[in-house]
Amino acid sequence: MHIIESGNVAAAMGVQLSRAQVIAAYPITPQTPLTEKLSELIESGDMNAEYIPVESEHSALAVCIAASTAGARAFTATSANGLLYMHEQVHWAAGARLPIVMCVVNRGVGAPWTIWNDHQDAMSQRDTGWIQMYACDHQQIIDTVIKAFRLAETVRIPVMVCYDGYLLSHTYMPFEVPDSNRVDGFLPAYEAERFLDPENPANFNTVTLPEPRPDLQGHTMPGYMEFRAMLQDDMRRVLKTAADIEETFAAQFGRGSDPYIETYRCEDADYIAVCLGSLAYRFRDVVDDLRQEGIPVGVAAVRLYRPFPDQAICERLGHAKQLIVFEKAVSYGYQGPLCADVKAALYNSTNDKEQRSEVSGYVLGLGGRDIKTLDLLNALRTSCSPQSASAPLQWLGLKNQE
Amino acid sequence: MAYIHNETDIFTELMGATSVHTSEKDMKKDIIEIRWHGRGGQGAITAAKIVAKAAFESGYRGVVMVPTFGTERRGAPVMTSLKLSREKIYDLSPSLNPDMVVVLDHLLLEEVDVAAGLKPGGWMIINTADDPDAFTFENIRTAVADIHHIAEEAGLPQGIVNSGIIGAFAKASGLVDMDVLSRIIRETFAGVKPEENVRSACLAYDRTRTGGVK
Amino acid sequence: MQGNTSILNLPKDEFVHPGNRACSGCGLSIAYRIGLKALGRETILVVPPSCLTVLQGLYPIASTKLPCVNVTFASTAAAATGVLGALRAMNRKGVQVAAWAGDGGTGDIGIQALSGAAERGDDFIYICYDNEAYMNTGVQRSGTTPHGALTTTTPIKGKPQGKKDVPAVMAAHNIPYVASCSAACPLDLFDKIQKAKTISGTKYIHIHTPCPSGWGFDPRYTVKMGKLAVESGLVDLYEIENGCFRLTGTSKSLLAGKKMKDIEPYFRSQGRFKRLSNEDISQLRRTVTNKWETYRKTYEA
Amino acid sequence: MTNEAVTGKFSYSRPGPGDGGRTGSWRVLKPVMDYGRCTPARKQTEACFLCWLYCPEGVISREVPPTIDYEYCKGCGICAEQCPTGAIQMVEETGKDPKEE
Repeated sequence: MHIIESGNVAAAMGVQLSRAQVIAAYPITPQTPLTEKLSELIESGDMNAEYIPVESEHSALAVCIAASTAGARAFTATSANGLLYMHEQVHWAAGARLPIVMCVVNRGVGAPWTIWNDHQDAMSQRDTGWIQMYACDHQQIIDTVIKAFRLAETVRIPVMVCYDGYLLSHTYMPFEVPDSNRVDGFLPAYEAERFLDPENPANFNTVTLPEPRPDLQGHTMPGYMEFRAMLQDDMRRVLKTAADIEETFAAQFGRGSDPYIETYRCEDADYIAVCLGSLAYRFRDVVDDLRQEGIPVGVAAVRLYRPFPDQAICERLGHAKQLIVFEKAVSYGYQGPLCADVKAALYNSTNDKEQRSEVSGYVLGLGGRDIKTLDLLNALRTSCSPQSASAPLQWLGLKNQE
Repeated sequence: MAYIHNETDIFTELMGATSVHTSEKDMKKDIIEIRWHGRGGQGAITAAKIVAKAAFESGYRGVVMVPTFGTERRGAPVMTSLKLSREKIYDLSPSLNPDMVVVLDHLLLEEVDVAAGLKPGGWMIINTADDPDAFTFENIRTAVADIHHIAEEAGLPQGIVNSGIIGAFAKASGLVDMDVLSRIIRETFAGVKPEENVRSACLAYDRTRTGGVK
Repeated sequence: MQGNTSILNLPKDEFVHPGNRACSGCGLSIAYRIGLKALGRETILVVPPSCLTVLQGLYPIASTKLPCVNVTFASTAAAATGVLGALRAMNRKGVQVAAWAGDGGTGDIGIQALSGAAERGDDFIYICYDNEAYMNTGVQRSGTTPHGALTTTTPIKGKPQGKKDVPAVMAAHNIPYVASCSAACPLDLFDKIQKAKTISGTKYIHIHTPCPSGWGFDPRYTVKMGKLAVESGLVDLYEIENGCFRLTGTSKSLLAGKKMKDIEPYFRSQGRFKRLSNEDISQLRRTVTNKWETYRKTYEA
Repeated sequence: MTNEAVTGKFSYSRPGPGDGGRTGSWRVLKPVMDYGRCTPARKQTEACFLCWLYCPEGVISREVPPTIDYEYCKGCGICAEQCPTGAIQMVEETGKDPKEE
């Protein structure tokens, strides 16, 4: 069944279909309609879950952490400063290996206050040990939420499903709502192997020493660093698991794309725009247009940002003369984080420096700055000229203050 | 069910207008853009959503509705852009050069440049008691309906204009069949006077008056 | 509720293993040991960073025999709500949730989450052991450190401000049960936790908990110090059940006419109060006298 | 994924004694019971048990007569302080196993 609804409602329906059992959230623009919809679904009886109207984002994730430790499927959602207010909990959830799913409705962060879209909020949580997936449209939002639960529970690592505030959260477009029974088949009930249980008492997240320590039976158990190495190993394994899940989903629902990078006209492209989220779709019209001019361009949407699909970047995009990263975040004092990641990925792609793709970066759309199709077109066209030197950070859409 | 009133004519006409007046190279697919102006709380988004659903059911694969968000509160001017196309639409930016403009409250004309960017030959659809010829937009076709009174006559409380304006839009644009719209209005307002809302839209459809191009 | 429990009918089950890392003579250890007897086996504990985190054990060994989740400092009450939500969502009945946090974790960094949970009326017992400073990090002042006490962040003159009345803050949330107890009066503590178990909604239990290391007295006097605080009218044992305030145990006896001890020995036997002048103590004495005058006027009938 | 595979990935501790080691070694003074003064020992019946009630470590048995687990007793002296009959004395540690005395 297709419906026309907002991106936030698409996310809420994904959570409903995923049968999340405990939901806790605190209102923040532009996430609010998502949690409003979930509370409505629960209050009306259309969804069977506990909705906890917490007093802060910090508590929202606290509820999810505890509920997940007790064995329930837990969900929360936030944006911008709400996500930053959760920050220590974000780390905690990953370290405790809890399969929580959180929607991050991307918004710029203060100061100064902004309510509009960019990706600085999610980027600032990049190194927390969460899987990060980005959606380009409403269909991907609803599908990704469902896939995220399965992925999280398979690898015991929490997942952020990121989608653009306003651009996706508050726009309306048609999308197909997956059949509930088929979702149940795809995503069976969550069974925690270990949970808070008086029949089998244990202490979770106990202080852990720098060095391994024997348990009561004399077995050597991990120190803090071993736990962290396991998280890293498992995060790298997510690349395989995510691909398997994407394949299963596609087989069951007849829909899906590359789990890592969704490419458009990249196969024979010499110049490829690389982006996260809805911007990648926005670029498709630009690519079509430049192709009409005879310029061999393509666009790639990075869908899985952590773990970073470095190998796929090399294999799928490494043939291009130049990769031009367009992103809505800055690692202040360096360059755009995605740009840096793409470069790092390509570093190992070939030993022949001449063969390696050049990478340049644009930062645009911060705090909701309007992105004009013409600007995208001109920027990409300029970058496509063989004479253009690659620059790590160029501002796009910045207005002179004279 | 998916019968589209005057579909081909309107499409050709609108697209023709687009191509004539685009100064730079037209990068867009064939997209019809309708910009809705209302006030916070007036239901412009709901109205545009109803049209979006009807258009999707009528065969438009590309349907995108983009509210423009600031920090508006109830009563402040708001705007939403509805884009319709035969193909998936990727551009989620607001309509700067709409083919049609729908104004839910004629007093907005004094506050907002509702005609900004409206393509020559495009439609301006206004909720007003005035005559269509009272408006002097250059090279624009005007359609008017007195939705405030029509809605009251239909049995709606004062100020409910978003269902009625859909009728005026349907009449002027000819884009979507009134039967489809009526059904979706009924579904949308299932809990709040569905029949009255449908009646308001249908009455508005019948009583919409159009002026010539100035 | 008076004296429901005697030593002889106190449960023999122990829920804390010996050989844990608590300091010698730890007041928390007494309160925790007796408190867990009252809570019983069908309990899930939620614990933020505090001395209890250390007492609980280091991976992979736990000193507590009940299931327990360690959570971030500011999130205790919200986490308790989360466990509760999961139990309800999964239809696991007959298990109660108890949060157990220190005074800083409760009255300072944890107050927002606690206030939120109390406002929602979430059905768990929140227990605060109040040793009147951040003891786990090495005796820094907290909101509940009393006036004049030396801590490592009020090292010379003592804390200039007074003690935050956290039970009163919780009572202002109109929750069904608030109790004030002492680690030195374990039977009173036991009875109050037992009562809290029978009440639905948010229950708050505040335990005055002497700390020999942080307060500067010999570990053998932990119980004596706690009792002295009660007997001299400084710390009151009470409960507020559905808004109805009642003194209990020794505090009730004081109201009934039992002779109250002077406050001076309590202050003079702790290193942390060595900067208090005789005048300070006279001032404190007047405060205590006024408080008890109010009690007498209000509750004697 | 097996249970172990999951539980081995995060800090999950099982209950057991002696997390802090044999904390009896922390003692400077050692409580010694004089059963001639101890009420339950003297009366050979369940009584008093204040030492058991107040012991922070739970290392005094609730038996007739009560005994002290010196392996874990930290020697705080609360039992000696609270014993109403003065049956518990804190004595210098000799370094010898008290059971041998």
